[in-house]
Amino acid sequence: MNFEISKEPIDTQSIIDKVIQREAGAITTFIGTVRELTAGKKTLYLIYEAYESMAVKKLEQIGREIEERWTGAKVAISHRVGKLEITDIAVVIAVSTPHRADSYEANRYAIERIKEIVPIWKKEHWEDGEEWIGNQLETVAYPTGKPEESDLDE
Amino acid sequence: MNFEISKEPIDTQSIIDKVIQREAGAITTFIGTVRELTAGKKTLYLIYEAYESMAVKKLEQIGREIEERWTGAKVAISHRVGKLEITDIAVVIAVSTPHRADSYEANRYAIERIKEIVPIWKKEHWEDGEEWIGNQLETVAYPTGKPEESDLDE
Amino acid sequence: MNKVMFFAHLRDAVGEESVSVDLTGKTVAEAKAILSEQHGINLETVMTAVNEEFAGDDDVLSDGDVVAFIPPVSGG
Amino acid sequence: MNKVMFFAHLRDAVGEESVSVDLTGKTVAEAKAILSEQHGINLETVMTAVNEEFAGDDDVLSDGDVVAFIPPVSGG
Repeated sequence: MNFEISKEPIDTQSIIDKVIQREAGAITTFIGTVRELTAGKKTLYLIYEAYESMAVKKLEQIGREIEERWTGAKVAISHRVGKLEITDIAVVIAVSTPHRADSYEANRYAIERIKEIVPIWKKEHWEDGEEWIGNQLETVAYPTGKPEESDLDE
Repeated sequence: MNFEISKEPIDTQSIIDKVIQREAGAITTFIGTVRELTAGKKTLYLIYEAYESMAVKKLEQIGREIEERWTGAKVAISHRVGKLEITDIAVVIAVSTPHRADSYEANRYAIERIKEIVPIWKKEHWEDGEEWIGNQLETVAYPTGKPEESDLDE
Repeated sequence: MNKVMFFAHLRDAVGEESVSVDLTGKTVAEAKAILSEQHGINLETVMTAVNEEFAGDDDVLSDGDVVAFIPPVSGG
Repeated sequence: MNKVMFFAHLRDAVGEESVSVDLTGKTVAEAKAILSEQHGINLETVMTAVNEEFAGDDDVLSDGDVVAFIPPVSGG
Protein backbone atom coordinates (compact mmCIF):
# COMPACT_ATOMS: atom_id res chain seq x y z
CA MET A 1 0.00 0.00 0.00
CA ASN A 2 2.50 2.62 -1.13
CA PHE A 3 -0.26 5.03 -2.20
CA GLU A 4 -3.00 5.98 0.17
CA ILE A 5 -5.50 8.54 1.35
CA SER A 6 -5.34 8.74 5.12
CA LYS A 7 -7.95 9.83 7.61
CA GLU A 8 -5.37 9.65 10.40
CA PRO A 9 -2.25 11.78 10.94
CA ILE A 10 0.57 10.67 8.66
CA ASP A 11 3.71 9.22 10.22
CA THR A 12 6.54 10.40 7.97
CA GLN A 13 8.94 7.65 9.01
CA SER A 14 6.48 4.93 8.00
CA ILE A 15 6.31 6.42 4.50
CA ILE A 16 10.10 6.62 4.28
CA ASP A 17 10.35 2.98 5.37
CA LYS A 18 8.32 1.93 2.34
CA VAL A 19 10.98 3.11 -0.13
CA ILE A 20 14.15 1.87 1.54
CA GLN A 21 16.11 -0.35 -0.83
CA ARG A 22 19.67 -1.69 -0.90
CA GLU A 23 20.16 -0.19 -4.36
CA ALA A 24 19.24 3.32 -3.23
CA GLY A 25 21.76 5.90 -2.10
CA ALA A 26 19.26 8.71 -1.78
CA ILE A 27 15.81 9.18 -0.33
CA THR A 28 14.01 12.49 -0.61
CA THR A 29 10.82 13.31 1.17
CA PHE A 30 8.43 16.16 0.64
CA ILE A 31 6.21 17.02 3.56
CA GLY A 32 3.43 19.45 2.81
CA THR A 33 2.26 21.17 5.98
CA VAL A 34 -0.53 23.61 6.73
CA ARG A 35 0.93 27.10 6.65
CA GLU A 36 -0.55 29.84 8.81
CA LEU A 37 -0.30 32.65 6.26
CA THR A 38 -1.26 32.51 2.60
CA ALA A 39 -1.05 35.78 0.72
CA GLY A 40 -1.19 37.62 4.02
CA LYS A 41 -4.39 35.93 5.15
CA LYS A 42 -4.39 33.97 8.39
CA THR A 43 -5.63 30.41 8.07
CA LEU A 44 -7.39 28.89 11.09
CA TYR A 45 -7.63 25.36 9.73
CA LEU A 46 -8.18 23.42 6.52
CA ILE A 47 -10.52 20.69 5.41
CA TYR A 48 -9.25 18.27 2.77
CA GLU A 49 -11.76 16.20 0.84
CA ALA A 50 -10.94 13.49 -1.70
CA TYR A 51 -12.65 11.32 -4.26
CA GLU A 52 -10.86 8.61 -2.42
CA SER A 53 -10.97 5.58 -4.72
CA MET A 54 -9.96 7.65 -7.75
CA ALA A 55 -7.34 9.58 -5.79
CA VAL A 56 -5.59 6.34 -4.84
CA LYS A 57 -5.60 5.26 -8.50
CA LYS A 58 -4.12 8.60 -9.56
CA LEU A 59 -1.41 8.42 -6.89
CA GLU A 60 -0.57 4.93 -8.15
CA GLN A 61 -0.41 6.33 -11.68
CA ILE A 62 2.07 8.99 -10.56
CA GLY A 63 4.15 6.25 -8.96
CA ARG A 64 4.20 4.30 -12.23
CA GLU A 65 5.11 7.42 -14.22
CA ILE A 66 8.05 8.03 -11.92
CA GLU A 67 9.27 4.45 -11.99
CA GLU A 68 9.20 4.53 -15.79
CA ARG A 69 11.01 7.85 -16.01
CA TRP A 70 13.65 7.46 -13.28
CA THR A 71 15.31 4.05 -13.33
CA GLY A 72 15.34 2.27 -10.02
CA ALA A 73 13.04 4.77 -8.32
CA LYS A 74 10.67 3.59 -5.60
CA VAL A 75 7.82 5.85 -4.50
CA ALA A 76 5.33 6.11 -1.63
CA ILE A 77 2.73 8.84 -1.17
CA SER A 78 0.14 9.44 1.55
CA HIS A 79 -2.32 12.30 1.48
CA ARG A 80 -4.40 13.23 4.48
CA VAL A 81 -8.11 14.09 4.42
CA GLY A 82 -10.29 15.70 7.08
CA LYS A 83 -9.61 18.69 9.32
CA LEU A 84 -5.99 19.89 9.59
CA GLU A 85 -4.55 22.50 11.93
CA ILE A 86 -1.52 24.76 11.30
CA THR A 87 1.71 22.68 10.89
CA ASP A 88 -0.27 19.45 10.42
CA ILE A 89 0.94 17.26 7.59
CA ALA A 90 -1.23 17.22 4.46
CA VAL A 91 0.97 15.05 2.25
CA VAL A 92 4.17 13.03 2.44
CA ILE A 93 6.02 11.93 -0.69
CA ALA A 94 9.03 9.64 -0.34
CA VAL A 95 11.22 8.69 -3.30
CA SER A 96 14.33 6.54 -3.26
CA THR A 97 16.73 6.29 -6.18
CA PRO A 98 20.28 5.07 -6.72
CA HIS A 99 21.47 8.65 -7.39
CA ARG A 100 20.53 11.86 -5.63
CA ALA A 101 19.71 14.12 -8.59
CA ASP A 102 16.96 11.72 -9.66
CA SER A 103 15.57 11.62 -6.18
CA TYR A 104 15.01 15.37 -6.03
CA GLU A 105 13.60 15.55 -9.55
CA ALA A 106 11.26 12.60 -9.18
CA ASN A 107 9.97 13.92 -5.86
CA ARG A 108 9.29 17.34 -7.33
CA TYR A 109 7.51 15.70 -10.25
CA ALA A 110 5.24 13.86 -7.81
CA ILE A 111 4.00 16.98 -6.03
CA GLU A 112 3.43 18.84 -9.31
CA ARG A 113 1.42 15.91 -10.66
CA ILE A 114 -0.62 15.67 -7.46
CA LYS A 115 -1.62 19.28 -8.01
CA GLU A 116 -2.68 18.45 -11.56
CA ILE A 117 -4.51 15.14 -11.54
CA VAL A 118 -5.34 13.84 -8.07
CA PRO A 119 -8.94 14.55 -7.03
CA ILE A 120 -8.34 16.18 -3.66
CA TRP A 121 -9.70 19.56 -2.61
CA LYS A 122 -8.85 21.94 0.17
CA LYS A 123 -11.22 24.30 1.95
CA GLU A 124 -9.50 27.14 3.77
CA HIS A 125 -11.10 28.52 6.89
CA TRP A 126 -10.22 32.06 7.96
CA GLU A 127 -11.62 34.21 10.73
CA ASP A 128 -13.88 35.97 8.24
CA GLY A 129 -14.92 33.13 5.98
CA GLU A 130 -14.13 29.95 4.14
CA GLU A 131 -13.56 28.89 0.57
CA TRP A 132 -12.79 25.86 -1.55
CA ILE A 133 -9.42 26.40 -3.18
CA GLY A 134 -8.86 25.33 -6.75
CA ASN A 135 -6.64 25.73 -9.72
CA GLN A 136 -3.26 25.96 -8.06
CA LEU A 137 -1.54 25.49 -11.39
CA GLU A 138 -3.62 28.14 -13.13
CA THR A 139 -4.31 25.78 -16.01
CA VAL A 140 -8.01 26.55 -15.92
CA ALA A 141 -10.06 29.42 -14.62
CA TYR A 142 -11.57 28.90 -11.21
CA PRO A 143 -15.35 28.61 -11.75
CA THR A 144 -16.23 31.67 -9.72
CA GLY A 145 -13.23 33.63 -10.91
CA LYS A 146 -11.88 33.31 -7.38
CA PRO A 147 -9.83 33.07 -5.29
CA GLU A 148 -7.66 35.93 -6.46
CA GLU A 149 -5.38 35.34 -3.53
CA SER A 150 -4.83 31.69 -4.27
CA ASP A 151 -1.23 30.74 -3.89
CA LEU A 152 0.22 28.99 -6.89
CA ASP A 153 3.38 27.93 -5.20
CA GLU A 154 2.29 26.47 -1.92
CA MET B 1 21.88 22.15 17.77
CA ASN B 2 20.56 22.10 14.22
CA PHE B 3 23.94 21.06 12.81
CA GLU B 4 25.74 18.04 14.16
CA ILE B 5 28.09 15.16 13.59
CA SER B 6 26.56 12.05 15.12
CA LYS B 7 28.23 8.89 16.36
CA GLU B 8 24.81 7.29 16.84
CA PRO B 9 22.23 6.31 14.20
CA ILE B 10 20.31 9.35 12.99
CA ASP B 11 16.59 9.53 13.70
CA THR B 12 15.11 11.28 10.66
CA GLN B 13 11.98 12.46 12.45
CA SER B 14 14.03 14.28 15.09
CA ILE B 15 15.81 16.24 12.33
CA ILE B 16 12.49 17.09 10.66
CA ASP B 17 11.11 18.29 14.01
CA LYS B 18 13.87 20.91 14.20
CA VAL B 19 12.62 22.76 11.12
CA ILE B 20 8.87 22.76 11.71
CA GLN B 21 7.52 26.32 11.67
CA ARG B 22 4.05 27.84 11.36
CA GLU B 23 5.21 29.91 8.39
CA ALA B 24 6.35 26.85 6.43
CA GLY B 25 4.19 25.05 3.92
CA ALA B 26 6.91 22.70 2.75
CA ILE B 27 9.57 20.56 4.34
CA THR B 28 11.98 18.55 2.21
CA THR B 29 14.38 15.99 3.57
CA PHE B 30 17.33 14.35 1.92
CA ILE B 31 18.41 11.07 3.43
CA GLY B 32 21.72 9.75 2.15
CA THR B 33 21.92 6.00 2.66
CA VAL B 34 24.67 3.46 2.10
CA ARG B 35 24.11 1.86 -1.27
CA GLU B 36 25.17 -1.69 -1.94
CA LEU B 37 26.49 -1.17 -5.46
CA THR B 38 28.68 1.65 -6.69
CA ALA B 39 29.88 1.38 -10.27
CA GLY B 40 29.17 -2.35 -10.18
CA LYS B 41 31.29 -2.97 -7.08
CA LYS B 42 29.66 -4.47 -4.00
CA THR B 43 30.18 -2.47 -0.83
CA LEU B 44 30.30 -4.42 2.44
CA TYR B 45 30.31 -1.41 4.74
CA LEU B 46 31.63 2.15 5.02
CA ILE B 47 33.58 4.08 7.58
CA TYR B 48 32.92 7.82 7.82
CA GLU B 49 35.50 10.01 9.53
CA ALA B 50 35.15 13.73 10.23
CA TYR B 51 37.23 16.66 11.43
CA GLU B 52 34.37 17.06 13.80
CA SER B 53 34.70 20.56 15.20
CA MET B 54 35.36 22.06 11.77
CA ALA B 55 32.64 19.93 10.14
CA VAL B 56 30.04 21.34 12.54
CA LYS B 57 31.19 24.88 11.71
CA LYS B 58 30.94 24.19 7.99
CA LEU B 59 27.45 22.70 8.36
CA GLU B 60 26.46 25.84 10.27
CA GLN B 61 27.90 27.93 7.46
CA ILE B 62 25.80 26.05 4.90
CA GLY B 63 22.76 26.71 7.07
CA ARG B 64 23.53 30.45 7.09
CA GLU B 65 24.10 30.48 3.34
CA ILE B 66 20.68 28.89 2.80
CA GLU B 67 18.88 31.21 5.20
CA GLU B 68 20.37 34.22 3.40
CA ARG B 69 19.51 32.91 -0.04
CA TRP B 70 16.04 31.49 0.54
CA THR B 71 13.85 33.76 2.64
CA GLY B 72 12.21 32.10 5.59
CA ALA B 73 14.17 28.87 5.24
CA LYS B 74 15.04 26.84 8.31
CA VAL B 75 17.68 24.10 8.08
CA ALA B 76 18.91 21.13 10.12
CA ILE B 77 21.65 18.72 9.11
CA SER B 78 23.09 15.66 10.85
CA HIS B 79 25.94 13.62 9.45
CA ARG B 80 26.88 10.27 10.85
CA VAL B 81 30.43 9.07 11.51
CA GLY B 82 31.73 5.57 12.27
CA LYS B 83 30.88 2.25 10.64
CA LEU B 84 27.77 2.12 8.46
CA GLU B 85 26.11 -0.92 6.91
CA ILE B 86 24.09 -1.06 3.67
CA THR B 87 20.90 1.09 3.94
CA ASP B 88 22.19 2.86 7.07
CA ILE B 89 21.72 6.62 7.05
CA ALA B 90 24.85 8.72 6.46
CA VAL B 91 23.24 12.14 6.36
CA VAL B 92 19.86 13.78 6.88
CA ILE B 93 19.13 17.29 5.61
CA ALA B 94 15.80 18.89 6.49
CA VAL B 95 14.74 22.26 5.07
CA SER B 96 11.46 24.06 5.66
CA THR B 97 10.34 27.05 3.61
CA PRO B 98 7.08 28.89 3.00
CA HIS B 99 6.98 27.67 -0.63
CA ARG B 100 7.83 24.30 -2.05
CA ALA B 101 10.15 25.23 -4.91
CA ASP B 102 12.55 26.86 -2.45
CA SER B 103 12.48 23.83 -0.25
CA TYR B 104 13.71 21.51 -2.99
CA GLU B 105 16.34 23.95 -4.23
CA ALA B 106 17.72 24.80 -0.81
CA ASN B 107 17.91 21.16 0.14
CA ARG B 108 19.77 20.27 -3.04
CA TYR B 109 22.14 23.17 -2.39
CA ALA B 110 22.90 21.77 1.06
CA ILE B 111 23.99 18.35 -0.17
CA GLU B 112 26.11 19.83 -2.95
CA ARG B 113 27.85 22.13 -0.47
CA ILE B 114 28.43 19.28 1.96
CA LYS B 115 30.28 17.49 -0.82
CA GLU B 116 32.41 20.59 -1.40
CA ILE B 117 33.36 22.04 1.96
CA VAL B 118 32.54 19.80 4.91
CA PRO B 119 35.56 17.84 6.16
CA ILE B 120 34.08 14.35 6.19
CA TRP B 121 35.60 11.33 4.47
CA LYS B 122 34.29 7.95 3.51
CA LYS B 123 36.25 4.72 3.33
CA GLU B 124 34.60 2.02 1.27
CA HIS B 125 35.16 -1.58 2.17
CA TRP B 126 34.68 -4.24 -0.49
CA GLU B 127 35.34 -7.96 -0.43
CA ASP B 128 38.68 -7.41 -2.13
CA GLY B 129 39.90 -4.23 -0.52
CA GLU B 130 39.21 -0.81 0.90
CA GLU B 131 39.81 2.78 -0.11
CA TRP B 132 39.29 6.32 1.05
CA ILE B 133 36.98 8.04 -1.40
CA GLY B 134 37.59 11.62 -2.39
CA ASN B 135 36.78 14.22 -4.92
CA GLN B 136 33.15 13.48 -5.60
CA LEU B 137 32.78 16.78 -7.42
CA GLU B 138 35.87 16.25 -9.57
CA THR B 139 37.13 19.75 -8.78
CA VAL B 140 40.59 18.48 -7.97
CA ALA B 141 42.53 15.39 -8.90
CA TYR B 142 42.49 12.63 -6.35
CA PRO B 143 46.02 12.44 -4.94
CA THR B 144 46.68 8.93 -6.10
CA GLY B 145 44.84 9.36 -9.35
CA LYS B 146 42.23 6.98 -7.94
CA PRO B 147 39.58 5.86 -7.54
CA GLU B 148 38.70 5.58 -11.20
CA GLU B 149 35.42 4.01 -10.24
CA SER B 150 34.43 6.78 -7.90
CA ASP B 151 30.84 7.76 -8.32
CA LEU B 152 30.31 11.46 -8.81
CA ASP B 153 26.59 11.37 -8.41
CA GLU B 154 26.01 9.35 -5.32
CA MET C 1 -29.18 4.73 -14.59
CA ASN C 2 -26.04 6.57 -13.62
CA LYS C 3 -24.59 7.76 -10.36
CA VAL C 4 -23.29 11.34 -10.60
CA MET C 5 -20.90 12.50 -7.86
CA PHE C 6 -20.11 16.05 -6.73
CA PHE C 7 -17.13 17.35 -4.77
CA ALA C 8 -15.88 20.51 -3.07
CA HIS C 9 -17.87 23.65 -3.98
CA LEU C 10 -20.12 21.64 -6.31
CA ARG C 11 -21.21 19.42 -3.45
CA ASP C 12 -21.99 22.51 -1.38
CA ALA C 13 -23.99 24.00 -4.26
CA VAL C 14 -25.93 20.83 -5.09
CA GLY C 15 -26.40 19.87 -1.44
CA GLU C 16 -25.88 16.17 -2.24
CA GLU C 17 -22.82 13.93 -2.53
CA SER C 18 -24.39 12.20 -5.50
CA VAL C 19 -27.58 11.95 -7.53
CA SER C 20 -29.05 9.28 -9.82
CA VAL C 21 -29.80 10.30 -13.41
CA ASP C 22 -30.17 8.29 -16.59
CA LEU C 23 -27.38 9.45 -18.89
CA THR C 24 -27.15 6.31 -21.05
CA GLY C 25 -26.13 7.20 -24.61
CA LYS C 26 -25.37 10.81 -23.74
CA THR C 27 -21.93 12.32 -24.21
CA VAL C 28 -20.01 13.81 -21.28
CA ALA C 29 -20.70 17.28 -22.69
CA GLU C 30 -24.44 16.54 -22.80
CA ALA C 31 -24.31 15.17 -19.25
CA LYS C 32 -22.64 18.39 -18.11
CA ALA C 33 -25.35 20.47 -19.76
CA ILE C 34 -28.10 18.40 -18.15
CA LEU C 35 -26.63 18.55 -14.65
CA SER C 36 -25.78 22.26 -14.95
CA GLU C 37 -29.38 22.95 -15.85
CA GLN C 38 -30.85 20.71 -13.13
CA HIS C 39 -28.72 22.09 -10.30
CA GLY C 40 -27.83 25.58 -11.43
CA ILE C 41 -24.11 24.91 -11.33
CA ASN C 42 -21.32 25.97 -13.66
CA LEU C 43 -19.43 22.93 -15.00
CA GLU C 44 -17.45 24.75 -17.70
CA THR C 45 -14.04 24.46 -16.10
CA VAL C 46 -14.77 21.20 -14.33
CA MET C 47 -13.18 17.94 -15.44
CA THR C 48 -15.21 14.78 -15.66
CA ALA C 49 -14.31 11.29 -14.49
CA VAL C 50 -16.13 8.22 -15.72
CA ASN C 51 -15.56 5.12 -13.59
CA GLU C 52 -12.66 6.87 -11.83
CA GLU C 53 -10.79 7.81 -15.00
CA PHE C 54 -10.73 11.24 -16.65
CA ALA C 55 -13.03 11.38 -19.69
CA GLY C 56 -13.32 13.67 -22.68
CA ASP C 57 -16.37 15.74 -23.60
CA ASP C 58 -17.16 13.43 -26.52
CA ASP C 59 -17.06 10.17 -24.58
CA VAL C 60 -20.43 8.41 -24.57
CA LEU C 61 -21.88 7.14 -21.31
CA SER C 62 -23.18 3.63 -20.78
CA ASP C 63 -25.77 2.41 -18.34
CA GLY C 64 -24.19 2.02 -14.90
CA ASP C 65 -21.22 4.32 -15.56
CA VAL C 66 -20.29 6.36 -12.50
CA VAL C 67 -19.79 10.00 -13.42
CA ALA C 68 -17.88 12.41 -11.17
CA PHE C 69 -17.37 16.12 -11.68
CA ILE C 70 -13.86 17.12 -10.68
CA PRO C 71 -13.34 20.83 -9.93
CA PRO C 72 -9.77 22.12 -10.23
CA VAL C 73 -7.91 20.09 -7.63
CA SER C 74 -6.07 21.63 -4.68
CA GLY C 75 -4.33 18.79 -2.89
CA GLY C 76 -0.71 18.70 -1.88
CA MET D 1 54.68 25.20 18.14
CA ASN D 2 51.85 24.04 15.92
CA LYS D 3 49.58 21.05 15.93
CA VAL D 4 49.21 19.52 12.46
CA MET D 5 46.27 17.18 11.88
CA PHE D 6 45.83 14.45 9.26
CA PHE D 7 42.67 12.78 8.01
CA ALA D 8 41.58 9.90 5.79
CA HIS D 9 44.35 8.47 3.58
CA LEU D 10 46.85 11.00 4.96
CA ARG D 11 46.30 9.72 8.48
CA ASP D 12 46.87 6.16 7.25
CA ALA D 13 50.06 7.25 5.46
CA VAL D 14 51.47 9.27 8.36
CA GLY D 15 50.35 6.77 10.98
CA GLU D 16 49.39 9.58 13.39
CA GLU D 17 46.30 11.69 13.92
CA SER D 18 48.48 14.72 14.53
CA VAL D 19 52.07 15.82 14.98
CA SER D 20 53.71 18.84 16.63
CA VAL D 21 55.92 21.01 14.43
CA ASP D 22 57.07 24.61 14.72
CA LEU D 23 55.64 26.39 11.68
CA THR D 24 55.59 29.91 13.13
CA GLY D 25 56.19 32.49 10.38
CA LYS D 26 55.90 29.94 7.59
CA THR D 27 53.28 30.18 4.86
CA VAL D 28 50.77 27.41 4.31
CA ALA D 29 52.64 26.48 1.11
CA GLU D 30 55.89 26.19 3.07
CA ALA D 31 54.16 24.14 5.74
CA LYS D 32 52.89 21.78 3.07
CA ALA D 33 56.37 21.37 1.65
CA ILE D 34 57.84 20.66 5.08
CA LEU D 35 55.22 18.08 6.02
CA SER D 36 55.32 16.42 2.57
CA GLU D 37 59.05 16.00 2.95
CA GLN D 38 58.90 14.77 6.56
CA HIS D 39 56.21 12.16 5.97
CA GLY D 40 56.54 11.29 2.30
CA ILE D 41 53.00 12.37 1.50
CA ASN D 42 51.56 14.24 -1.47
CA LEU D 43 49.76 17.40 -0.36
CA GLU D 44 49.34 18.96 -3.81
CA THR D 45 45.59 18.53 -4.10
CA VAL D 46 44.94 18.79 -0.39
CA MET D 47 43.23 21.83 1.13
CA THR D 48 44.48 23.34 4.34
CA ALA D 49 42.52 24.55 7.33
CA VAL D 50 44.01 26.87 9.93
CA ASN D 51 42.07 26.99 13.18
CA GLU D 52 39.14 25.22 11.52
CA GLU D 53 38.83 27.63 8.59
CA PHE D 54 40.09 27.06 5.04
CA ALA D 55 43.35 28.93 4.39
CA GLY D 56 45.21 30.00 1.26
CA ASP D 57 48.72 28.95 0.32
CA ASP D 58 50.06 32.43 1.12
CA ASP D 59 48.58 32.69 4.61
CA VAL D 60 51.25 32.97 7.29
CA LEU D 61 51.09 30.76 10.36
CA SER D 62 51.35 32.03 13.93
CA ASP D 63 52.52 30.20 17.00
CA GLY D 64 49.72 27.99 18.29
CA ASP D 65 47.76 27.85 15.04
CA VAL D 66 46.18 24.45 14.47
CA VAL D 67 46.84 23.26 10.92
CA ALA D 68 44.75 20.52 9.31
CA PHE D 69 45.24 18.97 5.90
CA ILE D 70 41.90 18.33 4.25
CA PRO D 71 41.92 15.77 1.42
CA PRO D 72 39.07 16.01 -1.09
CA VAL D 73 36.00 15.43 1.04
CA SER D 74 33.55 12.58 0.49
CA GLY D 75 30.72 13.08 2.94
CA GLY D 76 27.02 13.06 2.14
